[in-house]
Amino acid sequence: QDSNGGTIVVATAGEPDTLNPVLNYGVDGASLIFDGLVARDGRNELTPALAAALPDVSADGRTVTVKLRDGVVFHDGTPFTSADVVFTYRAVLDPKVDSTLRSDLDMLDAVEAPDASTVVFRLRYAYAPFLQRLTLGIVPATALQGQDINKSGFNRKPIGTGPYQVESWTAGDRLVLTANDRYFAGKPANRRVVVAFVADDNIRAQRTRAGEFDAAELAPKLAAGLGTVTGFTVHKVPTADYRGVMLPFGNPVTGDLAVRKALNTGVDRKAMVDGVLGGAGEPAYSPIPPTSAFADATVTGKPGADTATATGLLDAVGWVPGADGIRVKGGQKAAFTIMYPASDSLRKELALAVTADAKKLGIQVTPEGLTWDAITPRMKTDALVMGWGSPYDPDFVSYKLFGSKFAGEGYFNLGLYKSAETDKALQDGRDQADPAKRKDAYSRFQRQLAADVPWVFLTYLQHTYVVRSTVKGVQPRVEAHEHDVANSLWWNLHTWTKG
Amino acid sequence: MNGLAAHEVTVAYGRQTVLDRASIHIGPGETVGLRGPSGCGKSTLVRVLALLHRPDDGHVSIDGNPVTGARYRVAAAVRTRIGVLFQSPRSAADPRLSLADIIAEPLRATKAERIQDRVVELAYTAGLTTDLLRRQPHAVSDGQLQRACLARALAHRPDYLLCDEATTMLDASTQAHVAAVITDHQHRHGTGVLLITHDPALMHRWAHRVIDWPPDQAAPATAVEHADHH
Amino acid sequence: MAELTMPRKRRLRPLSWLRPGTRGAALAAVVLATAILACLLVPLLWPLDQSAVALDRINQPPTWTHPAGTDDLGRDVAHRTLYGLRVSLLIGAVAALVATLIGGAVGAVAGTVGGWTDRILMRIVDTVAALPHLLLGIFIVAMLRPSLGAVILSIGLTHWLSTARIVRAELLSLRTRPFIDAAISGGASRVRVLTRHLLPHVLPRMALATTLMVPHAVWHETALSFLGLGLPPHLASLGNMINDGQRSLLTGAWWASLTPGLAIVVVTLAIAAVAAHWRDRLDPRVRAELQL
Amino acid sequence: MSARRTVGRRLLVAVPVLAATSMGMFALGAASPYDPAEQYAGAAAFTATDENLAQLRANWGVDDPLPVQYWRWITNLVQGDLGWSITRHEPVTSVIAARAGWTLLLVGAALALVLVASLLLGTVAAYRRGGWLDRGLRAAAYAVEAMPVFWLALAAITVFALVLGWFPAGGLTDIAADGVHAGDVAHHLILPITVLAVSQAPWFLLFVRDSVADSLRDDHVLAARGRGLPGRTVLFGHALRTALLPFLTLIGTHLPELVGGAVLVETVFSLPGLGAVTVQAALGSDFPLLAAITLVTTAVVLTANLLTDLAYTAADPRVRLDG
Amino acid sequence: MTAALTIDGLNVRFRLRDATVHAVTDLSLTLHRGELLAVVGESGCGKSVLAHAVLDLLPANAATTGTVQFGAGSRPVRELRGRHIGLIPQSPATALTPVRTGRSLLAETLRVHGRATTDADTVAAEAGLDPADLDRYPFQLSGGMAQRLATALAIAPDPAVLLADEPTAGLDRPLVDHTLDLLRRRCAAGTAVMLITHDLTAAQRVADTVAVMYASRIVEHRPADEFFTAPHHPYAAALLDSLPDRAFQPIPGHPPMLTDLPAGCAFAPRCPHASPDCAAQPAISDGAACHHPLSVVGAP
Ligand SMILES: Nc1ncnc2c1ncn2[C@@H]1O[C@H](COP(=O)(O)OP(=O)(O)OP(=O)(O)O)[C@@H](O)[C@H]1O
Ligand SMILES: Nc1ncnc2c1ncn2[C@@H]1O[C@H](COP(=O)(O)OP(=O)(O)OP(=O)(O)O)[C@@H](O)[C@H]1O
Ligand SMILES: [Mg+2]
Ligand SMILES: [Mg+2]
Repeated sequence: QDSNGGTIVVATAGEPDTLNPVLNYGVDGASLIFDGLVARDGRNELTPALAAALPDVSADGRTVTVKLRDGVVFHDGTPFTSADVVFTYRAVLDPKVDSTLRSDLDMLDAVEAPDASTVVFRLRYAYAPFLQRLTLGIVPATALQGQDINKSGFNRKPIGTGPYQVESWTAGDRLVLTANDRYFAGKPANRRVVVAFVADDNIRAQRTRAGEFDAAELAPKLAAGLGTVTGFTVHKVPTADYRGVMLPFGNPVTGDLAVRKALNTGVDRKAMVDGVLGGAGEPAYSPIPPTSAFADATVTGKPGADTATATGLLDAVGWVPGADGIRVKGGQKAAFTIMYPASDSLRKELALAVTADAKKLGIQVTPEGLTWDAITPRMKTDALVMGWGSPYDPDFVSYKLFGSKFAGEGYFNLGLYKSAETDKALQDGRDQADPAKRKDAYSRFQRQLAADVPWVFLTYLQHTYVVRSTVKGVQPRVEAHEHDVANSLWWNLHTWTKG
Repeated sequence: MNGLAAHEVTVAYGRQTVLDRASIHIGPGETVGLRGPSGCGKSTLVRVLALLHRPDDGHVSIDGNPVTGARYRVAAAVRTRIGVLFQSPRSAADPRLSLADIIAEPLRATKAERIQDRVVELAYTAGLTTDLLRRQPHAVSDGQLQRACLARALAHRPDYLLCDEATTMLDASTQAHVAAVITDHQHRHGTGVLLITHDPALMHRWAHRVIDWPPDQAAPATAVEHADHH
Repeated sequence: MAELTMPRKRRLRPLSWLRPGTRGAALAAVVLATAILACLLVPLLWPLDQSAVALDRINQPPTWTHPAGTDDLGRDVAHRTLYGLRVSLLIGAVAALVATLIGGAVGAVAGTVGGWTDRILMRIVDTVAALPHLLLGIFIVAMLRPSLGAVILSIGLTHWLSTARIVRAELLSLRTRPFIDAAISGGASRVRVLTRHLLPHVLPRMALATTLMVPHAVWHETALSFLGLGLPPHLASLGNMINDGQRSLLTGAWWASLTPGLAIVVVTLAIAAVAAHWRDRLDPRVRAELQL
Repeated sequence: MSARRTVGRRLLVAVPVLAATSMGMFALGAASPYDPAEQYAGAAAFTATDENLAQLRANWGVDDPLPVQYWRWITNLVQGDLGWSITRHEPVTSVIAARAGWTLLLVGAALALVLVASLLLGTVAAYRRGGWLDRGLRAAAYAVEAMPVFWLALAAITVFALVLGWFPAGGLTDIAADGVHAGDVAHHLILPITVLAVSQAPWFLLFVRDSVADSLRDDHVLAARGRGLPGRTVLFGHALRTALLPFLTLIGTHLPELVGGAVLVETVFSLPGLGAVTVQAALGSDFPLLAAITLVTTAVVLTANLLTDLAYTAADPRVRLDG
Repeated sequence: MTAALTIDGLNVRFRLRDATVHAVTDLSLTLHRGELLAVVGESGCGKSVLAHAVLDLLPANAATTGTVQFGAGSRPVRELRGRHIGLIPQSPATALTPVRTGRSLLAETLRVHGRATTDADTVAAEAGLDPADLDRYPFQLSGGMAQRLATALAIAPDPAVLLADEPTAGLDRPLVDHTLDLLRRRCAAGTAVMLITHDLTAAQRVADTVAVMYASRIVEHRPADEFFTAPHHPYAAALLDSLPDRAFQPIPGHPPMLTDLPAGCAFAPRCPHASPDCAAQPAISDGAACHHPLSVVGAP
């Protein structure tokens, strides 16, 4: 008789490279093994986790003080203290450590531990969404001190404070977790969790059908197929993950505002959601998802294609159809290339959908599937199907993607979009601590983007899961692009019960 | 010295020495009979004389010119001066070629002219009927195949002809026919013939000179007084 | 002597397999000819816009207007299959030929020259066999930039090993046969012995390898395309189509993947049947073979 | 040439071959268009700064000139250190230790199955050439060769796991099981091994069939029948024995194909083998791992080819062994 | 004497693409236990085909009619091969499985026919082969060694009927005698032997009866001593005459084409005694199939 319940088996495609938060595992929390100082609830609101309460931000926004929860112990029994927090964040900042998180924490100047239960973060500049960055899982200093973190055995058999501890990880096959009975938020409802890694969609569907999994992420159409099998429930979970076409300003055609606007109104987002995404998505008009508190409801459009308006826009500025139906203006043919990463079939399909829609407007688009190394040098002049988005804060991603400071740097502002208005709005959004002022800043940002159309936003995706109907306690929340072991539908797995 | 000769040749297969400093000489226009117990190395000697096997020691000379190397290393013009009739016609015929092709092959290899006519002529000489020429080795009898091999060996009008039991597959009449053909060829081209056979009557009738092999064990070469077969 | 004439050389009459009695081979030839003809004519009669999609008619089952249904972007599967055959057959056939030629040449040289040449060539074979094909493919495409030629080369240059070793092994065994001695003695050069006496014996095996390589090359094309190193994934090639269709296999739209899959299976079978028939005609022993 | 001398000579030759393959691997890797840092960062590559990525590359030394990297790798290798895998975040030795066994088991078992099945079926098909078994097997072989392995796997899973329920649909052990038990693993591996074997069988089957059919027409087979030997003895002891050569040859060169097939089968059946890791390593320009895998495959291929070459001389004594 | 092998009305035709080869025509013959029958005749007249037809080993393009019966039984030939009827094939060079040693071939044959594999050495020695040579592969054997190995393989099962197709080809005199003695000894033990040979001297030495074949038919079939002293058929006489120790002259004219045989006597075109009668096929009478048998022609 096992009062703690049995085993929950979930299946996912993506297998983490390591299980160490310092090396990017579950940095947005909900990693089952670790806790951050803060966590997010079912509405993605921050709640204290290893912090005793939500951290204190100083008036100038540059000092953040965290009081730690008492009596928390790691899986190995060592007590959790401020030294662990300091160690974790310093490790991320250490250039010798192979962490890409460093890019997100460039505001962080220093982490200190005045006493065993207090941590103080000192920032280089005020950064409004800083607390959102504190979801990073905390690793025990004692287990890693003095080691080369990049190569530590810890990365494969980690020790955390979370509801589950790692029993075994067979790479390519499964991760087996057992309940951490000393979990600070209470004993997990399930003794064991098995995360099965099944890369192929079809196979995952078949194995789910065979009854191997309690919950699995599936492609929308496959999930729909399983929805008709009794005993399974399908969950469509909204995300902040958008796809759109980046239109470079360096190209004479895409650089023309009328063309950009025409494309923006002329694409059939509804058809893409239904046809390409199998209904698992929503039309997108801005980089801030409608589920976000910062979304500006006025920045929207018609889900279907408004071809009449679009062609009107083009006619008005002198893009007139040539003999072959392709518009011409001043000797310039309305033709450009849309690149997509060849291995991403969703982006390929969106590129083709846009191509077809553009054709109706008299714009000739040539799709090209390429590897990133071939895409990179052409990003300044050729359009590209891109995607990103974060549900947690509008500053994430957008600041670098649309700020003129980042024009041409890495994969950030690829199209060399430059707008003083946008820069100002983005800067305000990160400088201001007051939520109302931030909301205003991001409204300005969204409206400016809608006016300049550096991107044609196409769709937001939805993640689809099937869950055995006997499982209780499933609570979908808006998800980020990345979701596998952490941050999936099973973010609160430790409270699920299986009837 | 004119003629085809092996000088002190030694051939060993692995540890077994088959020919041990053996010498032989076949003069132009001469028919040398060679006999010896089965397995004593006659066929091996033929392969050495035909420049198909490089002896481990010693060498072969043609008309006084020593030949170095064997097989492809020897110029085609030298190789074709020696015709060979192998002991087993079955294994010496490419199973994929028709008899006509088998006969034509040496001619084609050296880009001879009027190949077609020559093949017909050779086949006729060897006593092959037309219906056989289009067949492949598996569809003719051993004797018929042997005659095709004879035609092939005569294709280049060789100066030396090595017959390794060339007539064992043939009946008495055909044997006589073949002997006549070879002798005729010999007379017209001054060919030196090495004749290996176990048939004493044939040997007696045909060879000018008989060598018993291996030479060291047997009596020295005996000249036979031969009947008039001219 | 007048009654003796040189027999007429047996000439191959390429269409004679259409005689009754070889119905299987005739059917295969017709299928293959149709496929090739279709590949040649379709661009003229029924041009395809490779980037066209129609999201309003996705995943439609076969009907009269779309005899093989539509795929998950509303594209006509039958039309794209015809186009795909074009590209894939070209890649498959040329890559298979390249591989066979390289393999045949290496095997022939190693098997006839022997000695150090053989040793070095065989160790090169080992080396190439040990390097991951994917990496080699990437390297070749990286040098040549993705294009049809690069794809063909990258497949051809990685798949000649089996042929090389088969040819070499058979030649090693053949070259000691007395009929080779006879040919040498007849004045044949090394090259002539090779082409006239040795290679004809391994030709059936090489033909078999080539036949098998055609569909295999189509798979490699897909793998490369998927990595972005082959043809653009939106281009209609059989491999791309099967890849795309795979996602719909379990959702009921089986035709999107099955049609191109069937196309390659059928074409492969046709090539195999025609090749087998040709071989049997070239080897007369088959017709006269013994019964056990 | 004696077998011992051959082995000795091959061992000597193995050194330059291994050097050539590993060097070739580094050269290929350098030509690869993939950036290890971007591959490492995954999706984070799009939010990571250039400086961040550059630091990663510097940490790994992947920006060093090729000879430097190769030299570093060689010197470490001599000291028994195979290096660190960037893509797997593990020492290369432990990646290989944990996974090579499963791949070897999968490939080995499939190879054994392929060999036995294709020898048997190929010989029988050759014996009954022209009959329905022969035609059926050949058609099936060509069809399988033309079919995506993925279809085979999916069909096998649907039929044997879903409809009949005889075998599990994937994984190495039962999903709820703890620990690895031989019986459990065997039960899980039957389907993938069979799928891999079936997908690789056409070459072997068709080659055996063809060369046995050829040798069945030879005189010595006729003679063997004339001696009153039973059909099976004639078929396997005489016809097949003389026809083994192309078959043996295939084993050595088809190992890479078999490993390639294993990659697919491993992914489809979620088996923790080397296959998927190799692809990942290739895409991530993970030199140390690639080099190590290449070393392993080179060693396997060299051994396999040596064994098959030795087997030639046993199978066909007319072949004089060289090298 | 009991019949060990009875052939009745045997015809063998090979279908070629544009012709039919009449390899054996209307051949009837009885071979008794202990009898040694020598079959002689022009090369290509159908001797080996006869042997293969008896053993049912002809290729697929051959059409056979007529009956072949072994002893009194009626079991199919394929069950009798080896043990009841053995064959020494004509071309040992290709008839030996190239990838196996003589010993393994011989031991296998012995085992299959229920004899101890250790008998291999004895059997080889009986055939005149040095047992040490059994360990060689066929390609390492000389022509004569291969011949003796083939003989050993055929006698290993102790067949009741032995078809020996040129068993002495390529052997030196002592070995020829050894082989002939071997056959003779077998006959004495009750075996029926059909010796196909070109070596008329050998035939004369051991044969009880002689059958002469010409152009697919038996043209003469008589006791050996009678045959060698006075052949009846002009072809037989001409053949004996062309021996090297006699005239050593080929029979004039061309060998017949088996694809295009005349309706009557096939030898007529080359026969000095031919007459218009010869346009009809002669029946066998008095051991010879000829309209003008020599003993009659030459009779006083
Ligand atoms: N498979 C075949 N197809 C067609 N013709 C054949 C076939 N086998 C043999 N023949 C022909 O049948 C005739 C008889 O051949 P067979 O081998 O019996 O001759 P043979 O009397 O044994 O001659 P030899 O003394 O030369 O061995 C020959 O003319 C030959 O060409
Ligand atoms: N390829 C080979 N490998 C090894 N030994 C061989 C090879 N060829 C021949 N021999 C051996 O060499 C010896 C001589 O063989 P060869 O064929 O020259 O004899 P031969 O005098 O022609 O005999 P025969 O009269 O029987 O044909 C034999 O003992 C034979 O076994
Ligand atoms: Mg000899
Ligand atoms: Mg014969």
